[in-house]
Amino acid sequence: MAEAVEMTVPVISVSSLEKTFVTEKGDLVKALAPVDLEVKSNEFICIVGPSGCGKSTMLRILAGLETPTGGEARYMSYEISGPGRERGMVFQEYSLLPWRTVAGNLGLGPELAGEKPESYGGLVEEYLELVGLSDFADAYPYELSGGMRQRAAIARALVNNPEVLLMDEPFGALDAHTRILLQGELLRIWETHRKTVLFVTHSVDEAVSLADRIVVMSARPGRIREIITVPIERPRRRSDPRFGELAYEVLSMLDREVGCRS
Amino acid sequence: MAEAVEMTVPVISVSSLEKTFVTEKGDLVKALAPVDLEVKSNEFICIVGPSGCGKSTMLRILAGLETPTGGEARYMSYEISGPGRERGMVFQEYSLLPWRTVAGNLGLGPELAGEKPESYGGLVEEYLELVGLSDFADAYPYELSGGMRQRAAIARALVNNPEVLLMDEPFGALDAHTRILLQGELLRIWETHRKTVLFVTHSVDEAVSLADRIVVMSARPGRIREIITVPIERPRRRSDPRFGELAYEVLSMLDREVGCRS
Amino acid sequence: AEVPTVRVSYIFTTHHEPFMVAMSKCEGLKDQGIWLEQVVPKEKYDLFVDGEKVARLNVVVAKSGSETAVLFAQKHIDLGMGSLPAMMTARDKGTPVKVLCPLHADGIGLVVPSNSPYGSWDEFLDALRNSDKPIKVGYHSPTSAPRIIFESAMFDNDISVTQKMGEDADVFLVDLKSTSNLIPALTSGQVDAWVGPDPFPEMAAFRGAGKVLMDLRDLPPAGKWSNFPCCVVAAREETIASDGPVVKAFVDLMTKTCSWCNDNKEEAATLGAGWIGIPAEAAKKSTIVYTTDPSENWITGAGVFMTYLDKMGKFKGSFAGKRLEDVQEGLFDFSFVR
Amino acid sequence: MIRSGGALFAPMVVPFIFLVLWNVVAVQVGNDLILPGLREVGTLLFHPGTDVISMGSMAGNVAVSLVRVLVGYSLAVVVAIPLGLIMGASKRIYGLLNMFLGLFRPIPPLAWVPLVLAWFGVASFATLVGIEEGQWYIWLNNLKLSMLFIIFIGAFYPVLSNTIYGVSNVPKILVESSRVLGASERDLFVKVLLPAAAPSIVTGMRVGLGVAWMCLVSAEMLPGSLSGVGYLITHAYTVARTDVVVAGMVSIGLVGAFMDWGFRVVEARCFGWQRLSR
Amino acid sequence: MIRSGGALFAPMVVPFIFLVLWNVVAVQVGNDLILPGLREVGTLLFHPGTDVISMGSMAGNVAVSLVRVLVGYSLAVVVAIPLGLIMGASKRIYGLLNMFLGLFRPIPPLAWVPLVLAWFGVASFATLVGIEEGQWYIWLNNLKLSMLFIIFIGAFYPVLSNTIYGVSNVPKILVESSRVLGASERDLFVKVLLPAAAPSIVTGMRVGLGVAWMCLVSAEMLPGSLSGVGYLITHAYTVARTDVVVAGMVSIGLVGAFMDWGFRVVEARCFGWQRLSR
Ligand SMILES: Nc1ncnc2c1ncn2[C@@H]1O[C@H](COP(=O)(O)OP(=O)(O)OP(=O)(O)O)[C@@H](O)[C@H]1O
Ligand SMILES: Nc1ncnc2c1ncn2[C@@H]1O[C@H](COP(=O)(O)OP(=O)(O)OP(=O)(O)O)[C@@H](O)[C@H]1O
Ligand SMILES: [Mg+2]
Ligand SMILES: [Mg+2]
Repeated sequence: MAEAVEMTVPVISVSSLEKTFVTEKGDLVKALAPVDLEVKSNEFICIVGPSGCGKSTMLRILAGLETPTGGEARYMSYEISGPGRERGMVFQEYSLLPWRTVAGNLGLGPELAGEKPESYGGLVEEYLELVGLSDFADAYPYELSGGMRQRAAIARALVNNPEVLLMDEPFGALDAHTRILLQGELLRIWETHRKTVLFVTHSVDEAVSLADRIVVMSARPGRIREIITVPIERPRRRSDPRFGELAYEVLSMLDREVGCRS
Repeated sequence: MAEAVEMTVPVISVSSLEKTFVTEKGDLVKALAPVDLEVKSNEFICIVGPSGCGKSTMLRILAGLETPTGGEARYMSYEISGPGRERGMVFQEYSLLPWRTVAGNLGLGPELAGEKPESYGGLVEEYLELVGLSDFADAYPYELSGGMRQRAAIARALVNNPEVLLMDEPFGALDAHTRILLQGELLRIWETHRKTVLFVTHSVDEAVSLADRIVVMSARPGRIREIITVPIERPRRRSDPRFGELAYEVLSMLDREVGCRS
Repeated sequence: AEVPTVRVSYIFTTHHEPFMVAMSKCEGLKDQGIWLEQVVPKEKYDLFVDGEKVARLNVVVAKSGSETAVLFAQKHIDLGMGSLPAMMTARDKGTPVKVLCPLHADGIGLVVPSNSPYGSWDEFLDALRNSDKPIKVGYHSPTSAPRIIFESAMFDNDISVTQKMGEDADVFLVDLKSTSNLIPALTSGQVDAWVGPDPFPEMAAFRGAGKVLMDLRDLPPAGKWSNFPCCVVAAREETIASDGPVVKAFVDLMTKTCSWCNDNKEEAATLGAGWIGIPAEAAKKSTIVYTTDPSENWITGAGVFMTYLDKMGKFKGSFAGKRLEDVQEGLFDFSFVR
Repeated sequence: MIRSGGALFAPMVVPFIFLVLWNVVAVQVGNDLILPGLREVGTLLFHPGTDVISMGSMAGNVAVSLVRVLVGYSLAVVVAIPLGLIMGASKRIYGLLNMFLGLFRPIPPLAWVPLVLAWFGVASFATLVGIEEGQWYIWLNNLKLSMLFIIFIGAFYPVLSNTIYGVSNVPKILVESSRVLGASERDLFVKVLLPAAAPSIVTGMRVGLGVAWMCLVSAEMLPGSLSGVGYLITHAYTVARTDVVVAGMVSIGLVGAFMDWGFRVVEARCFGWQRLSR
Repeated sequence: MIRSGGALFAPMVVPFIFLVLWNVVAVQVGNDLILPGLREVGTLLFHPGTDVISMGSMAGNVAVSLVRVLVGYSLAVVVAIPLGLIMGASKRIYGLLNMFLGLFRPIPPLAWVPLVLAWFGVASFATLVGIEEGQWYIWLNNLKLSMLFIIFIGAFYPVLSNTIYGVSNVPKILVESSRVLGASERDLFVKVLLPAAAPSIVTGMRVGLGVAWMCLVSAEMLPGSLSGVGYLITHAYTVARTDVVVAGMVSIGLVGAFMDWGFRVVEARCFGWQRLSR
């Protein structure tokens, strides 16, 4: 019975979610207009949209870092009211603690949960191996390249074994080449560990190569404009004509959203 | 006769160009192995290659910011020995003087050449218009978005009316959307003002959409591995199958260059 | 039994040599029947009378007589040594402090830089009278004995004195603010002369920075300035009331040590010099006479101080416009020496 | 509205409690040699023009101190900025001079007092210029060389360090992009290095002025000085006027705070670009 | 090789010229009340154990000063760091206290001297603890409350400001990413805010120690003090021993430089991550 419920209840469900910020000057900024979205287990969702449309806001609400001003966001059957280990997040900015080694950063989650280093040491090694940083266990973040840092950040989130991985433009600061490498690795990890992923990106190309479904949002206040299922089987090749066509379609949707130069 | 010479002499010619750096510790770093390249007037050249292969070094030598340790670099018929107004450069980092307004930055070139504001004021306005920043003439760089800053940097280079525009990953720090907008604008400017452009990029996609010829460099010490003429007429569409195929070809060339994860 | 603890202040000057001698000789003065025993060097001593401990002394170094007065006012000390004028101004402001006895007489010199054109007092006096610019004479504190003696003597000799810059006069008095600045003032040429307490005149001569033109007690008219008041022993009224016997013992100690110092000039000078950190040779040149006896001349001198301090407007309180006779009662308590 | 009113007054609460406490304790102690009452101090502060303990008015003494600080400070700035610019721009000159200047840096300005007194005594600007009479003499004679020296030493190092730091931290990209646009060496100095380093220089000037003002308090304890707010408080201590001491301290604090504030306004006005361009 | 040798010795050239010049001038002046020769000062410095002008040895006086500074400084650090952490982390407490603490910030530590003397006089730690005799008394009695207060005030503000600055400038991303990983409020404090602010705190401690050491020179001019290197130089000045003055200044400078260097080593060792992660 329990299993049956898990199959039918979406992992993440967002209904009539709204968020209005009060700026320091006291102005109101409506970041999210009512948004509805359901994400199934193991789904890979990419979210694209013009800058400032509330993508980060939505992810932050799901992570429990922000409280909605209307509607609700649920993980499984209960309402999200704060951060939780079942929801990991990877940020665009480098977020490793700079005074800890890579291994120290990976162990942070279990350490905070009160586990002993002996008990989680193996797990840390396993994930270091997974993201190809075994040789850098004792290196400090400043000794790593940008790509390596983001790999470590992803591994750190995974060590906590979250059900859902929230990724807010994790590859935004990387050069195009490293980015494509990491996209490949992310897909590999997602396929072997079967996580549910919500992935915000500015790059349509990236969205098309990664997503099961692409959520296209409209300009502020953010609403969902369209949800596109990507019909291309993996592994996807950029030279595939369907790839280029879909990317073009999403891009022109966005262009219409922006309207003017940004 | 003069005209005829201009048609035949390449604008930029690089022959057996080498550069070896001495690091602070005293080690030698060979950044450029002998490189040969000729660029014709009005050509749009994109240079791609693995990180650290000497792309920036080559551009900096051409700009006169670095002296080669072997071979030579010529502009028209004379050897490059320092910066010159006929060679403008746009950097990846934001390079506007932060204490000057946008208009003040655009006027910097003529001002340094000893011209009076009355004489170059019109030119500044014209280029502000061209890059769509007329409304921001009196704004300070910090008031601009990243994309606007790079537009201003391009305009600043253009105000000096250089023959050659050296661009070192000018859009590298921008998000994908802004990047695509600026690519379009750059092409428009290049087409109307008929400059010779050398454009370094990490993005194969970008190279394929912009270049007449793509120079693919090999890993350090940088050599030219291949020069590919892009056979697609402009405007180019990403959904064009030839686009995807060419991009794939260049990418796999690079992948082989890198060999390992970067 | 518990003995009272009394806080005593003194200044690093040979004027207070008897106290330093008492502290350095300690049991060596047992013959006097009253002596100190060291508990903590330079800081704590036990006072013994006829073999019996009567008090514990906590010793404090002050920088000047005015500071001693402030320490009294703030009740940071019970007994103290400092200049008479400082105690007068304290009393004027209502600080309940009484002068118990003098500590010494004389020991004030007039010093000029070693390269000074003046070789004698008469030459100096001539220069004072004839120079078209005021001669700059330094002193270390406006209420100090040297300054008051000097200014009074100038007045007696019809020599005009000013403290205002640019005002025409024969002498321009410069406040050097601290005895520390006396010797440097000679080398840097900031004054043409200064008046100061021992050991500074001797020190200046010893280090070659200046020459002693005369002892102030020899200022004309002859005799007027000898046995003139300078430093005194003073106590807070509260202490006198609560620890009378201790105060008495302390005054006795000073009286006896004073005569020891006068009898053993060389040794006393050496001890005092060693205490302060100056060359003994310099200290030995001192002409100072140690005494706790408030003689006639001394009291007359105190009257001179009163008059001058009042004239200078230094009295803002109960002493303003008064003469010594009017305030003597409150100011002095000679019961311990008489 | 109520909330923002609360936020506005909250910072005042503790200072207010402090003042009340002060007065309560002062009354309790009942000895204004140890703690003068709020009223005595207030009276002195609100009548800055009246004569205090025959030392001239509070305002007058503060003015004398200000003039001193500004003269010594100006000297320091005039020497330190050009020196800093050159040292920041040229590695060779930096290498030559930095160690030498570093020798004196750790010696606190106040530790110079005895030596400097031995050198200059009470010689003043007036002595130097040779003016001996008149109003000018009175003003110039307040500028004792020894005091100026201490103030100079105090202000010199902060200004120098910040100038060097500012110049040597100008982003290379700004220099290079200007060179590509045709800047000569001189252009680089005037149009790039100087404006780019300006915020750091001004910060150095602000810190330096603070240190100079602080050094003044002790410099005014030097001999021959007959005015200045530092002298006033030490003299007030000597004559046991604690109320004047406290009023003097408050004045010193106010002047220091005011000077600092002035510089901060300049920083905020002129160098917004610095703070805002990350 | 020759070039790097030159680069190694170049910084020495100017100090060397300075020393030679000093000696030449000293011989010229010929008055060691104004400028003592290099040899006299050197002799004093190389025999730090011998008694100077009846004031104990140079080394002994420096030791006394060091103990004083370290005690006053430790008090300041112990108060300022926790206060700074709390003020940096809580906007409300910051709002409450900042203005109050700001009232005293612009008053130079030395300006407190007269008032503090009126409060504490010559009372010392020994008085406070009630120890009256023995070796302990001698040590404790050197710790005059008034001196400790001045040192405290001097060190307090740099440490406080830097702690607040450090805590309030911890990148939000570090806090948020830790919260997402499951950090409680306490975890955030201990595992994120404190280590992230540590470099800034240590810098504040370094600056604070410098200021404290500087304040010592003047604090040791307070009455009742019979030792300490600050007292030594003023007393040497009184008895016209300029060579002792200069040797004392050099000692003060050396100790200051050494303490600063110690902190810099700690900064470089422990906080490489800070400098290197832009
Ligand atoms: N703390 C806040 N206070 C006030 N306004 C905020 C706050 N956080 C976000 N906003 C505003 O809310 C809107 C949505 O912000 P959000 O960061 O979610 O956009 P985004 O889609 O992630 O944009 P980008 O693609 O540029 O990252 C923006 O207009 C932003 O200015
Ligand atoms: N000033 C320098 N001193 C020493 N080595 C240098 C210097 N500048 C560049 N190098 C080295 O020369 C090599 C080429 O550098 P360059 O910046 O030209 O590479 P690039 O192709 O532009 O790389 P990227 O794509 O990362 O910008 C690199 O290994 C770099 O470390
Ligand atoms: Mg975002
Ligand atoms: Mg590069």
